[in-house]
Amino acid sequence: MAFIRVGPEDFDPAAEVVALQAEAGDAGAIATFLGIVRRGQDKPIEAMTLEHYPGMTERAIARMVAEAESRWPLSGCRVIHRTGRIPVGGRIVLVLTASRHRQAALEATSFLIDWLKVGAPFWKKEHPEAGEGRWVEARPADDAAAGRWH
Amino acid sequence: MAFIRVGPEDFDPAAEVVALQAEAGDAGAIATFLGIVRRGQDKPIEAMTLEHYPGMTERAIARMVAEAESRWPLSGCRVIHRTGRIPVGGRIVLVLTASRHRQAALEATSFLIDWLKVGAPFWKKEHPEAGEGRWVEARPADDAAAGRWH
Amino acid sequence: MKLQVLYFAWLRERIGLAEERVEPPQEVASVADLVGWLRSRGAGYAEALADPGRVRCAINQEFATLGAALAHGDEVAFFPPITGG
Amino acid sequence: MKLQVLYFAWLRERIGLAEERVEPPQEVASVADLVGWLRSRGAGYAEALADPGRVRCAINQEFATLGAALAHGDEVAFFPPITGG
Repeated sequence: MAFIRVGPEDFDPAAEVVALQAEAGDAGAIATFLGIVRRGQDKPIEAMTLEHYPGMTERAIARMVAEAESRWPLSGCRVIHRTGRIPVGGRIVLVLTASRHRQAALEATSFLIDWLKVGAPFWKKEHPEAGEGRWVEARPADDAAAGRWH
Repeated sequence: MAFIRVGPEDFDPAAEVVALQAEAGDAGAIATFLGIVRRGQDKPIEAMTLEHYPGMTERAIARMVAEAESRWPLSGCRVIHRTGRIPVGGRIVLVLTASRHRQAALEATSFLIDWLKVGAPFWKKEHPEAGEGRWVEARPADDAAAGRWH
Repeated sequence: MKLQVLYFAWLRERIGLAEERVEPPQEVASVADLVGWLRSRGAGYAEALADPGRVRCAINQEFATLGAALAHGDEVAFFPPITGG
Repeated sequence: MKLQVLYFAWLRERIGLAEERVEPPQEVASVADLVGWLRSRGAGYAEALADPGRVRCAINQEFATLGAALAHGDEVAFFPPITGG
């Protein structure tokens, strides 16, 4: 039922909401999370590159979505994650869930983005306005956030 | 900082995301909740009418938004709630929050929609496909959901 | 004491009015007093305000309880429990 | 035993390869053995795989631990902790 897409193409959040609504039938609640490349303050960047492990990424996301569907009564779910170079302000990731119940949609969206951060093989490289690109270090806080859902 | 609109006009979720991104500056996370008129199963409806208390509604929402802003580091927030008759599948309410932190955006969105359900003076009347319109009864579950945030 | 009284949703429908200006007798000092006085004004009022458990109130656009005191010029609204969002 | 080995992010950069087909000696039976053998293949490998605490592994696109056993034909991937989303 879920739609999962991983790749370099940008996406249109509005079109995704329309598509989700069409798939979801009589859903009363749609929750979304949109992740965007931040410029940052201390060492401002101009872009970010997202590398991933093709094949494993899609499997990992499909498993997360199946887990979300088993926990909450979702009537639709879409996960889109971009790869490649994305400029500051550009879209990285979009999670949409539809449900009859607003809390199901909101919680499933939280769950999916928390797990995407730690469970799908993506790696971010930041490109500062000046100097070499640098790989982002994993944050223990992300493990903790995903751990909330055990 | 927050944008609040209450009235009969429909809204375009995509345009609202763009506006929020422009206001929010360097936000990395945008969470949204979109509420839609459900047809329902037992006694299907064809539309819903939302009545409100002009003036008090906007004040109540502004106070909720201020509360959300004091609890989470938001860089932007928009709340749009429609009034009047809305057909099945039509948009009722949109909450958008932007933050540097994804959990702040997701939690603030949850908080705002939970409180809107019990704290802003709106009343829903359902119009069944056959028969008279009927006012929706308040659900104790909504009070409980809002109570989570005390 | 003059009051502006507003009714919403099914209270509005049963009373048949969205808004009215009233001047209740001097012994009406609280919301509860006002409810009692309004009930005496007709069948629609009596029916709409029959069950205080189903009626909510705001004074000057702030939620208020049945015990709240009224003052000249107040805007008093009666409505069912909220069902928005 | 033939293995397809993949490297991602800074491991890929330090080793200078995204993917390679290897045939390690017979005593290489686990991921940990493979890491030890790869380290011996050059400075880039030694540097990339120096700190097992910073390296994660998958066998046939499933997360695996250092102790996991390897089999002929496996696809083994090494990468840093995940930073997506």
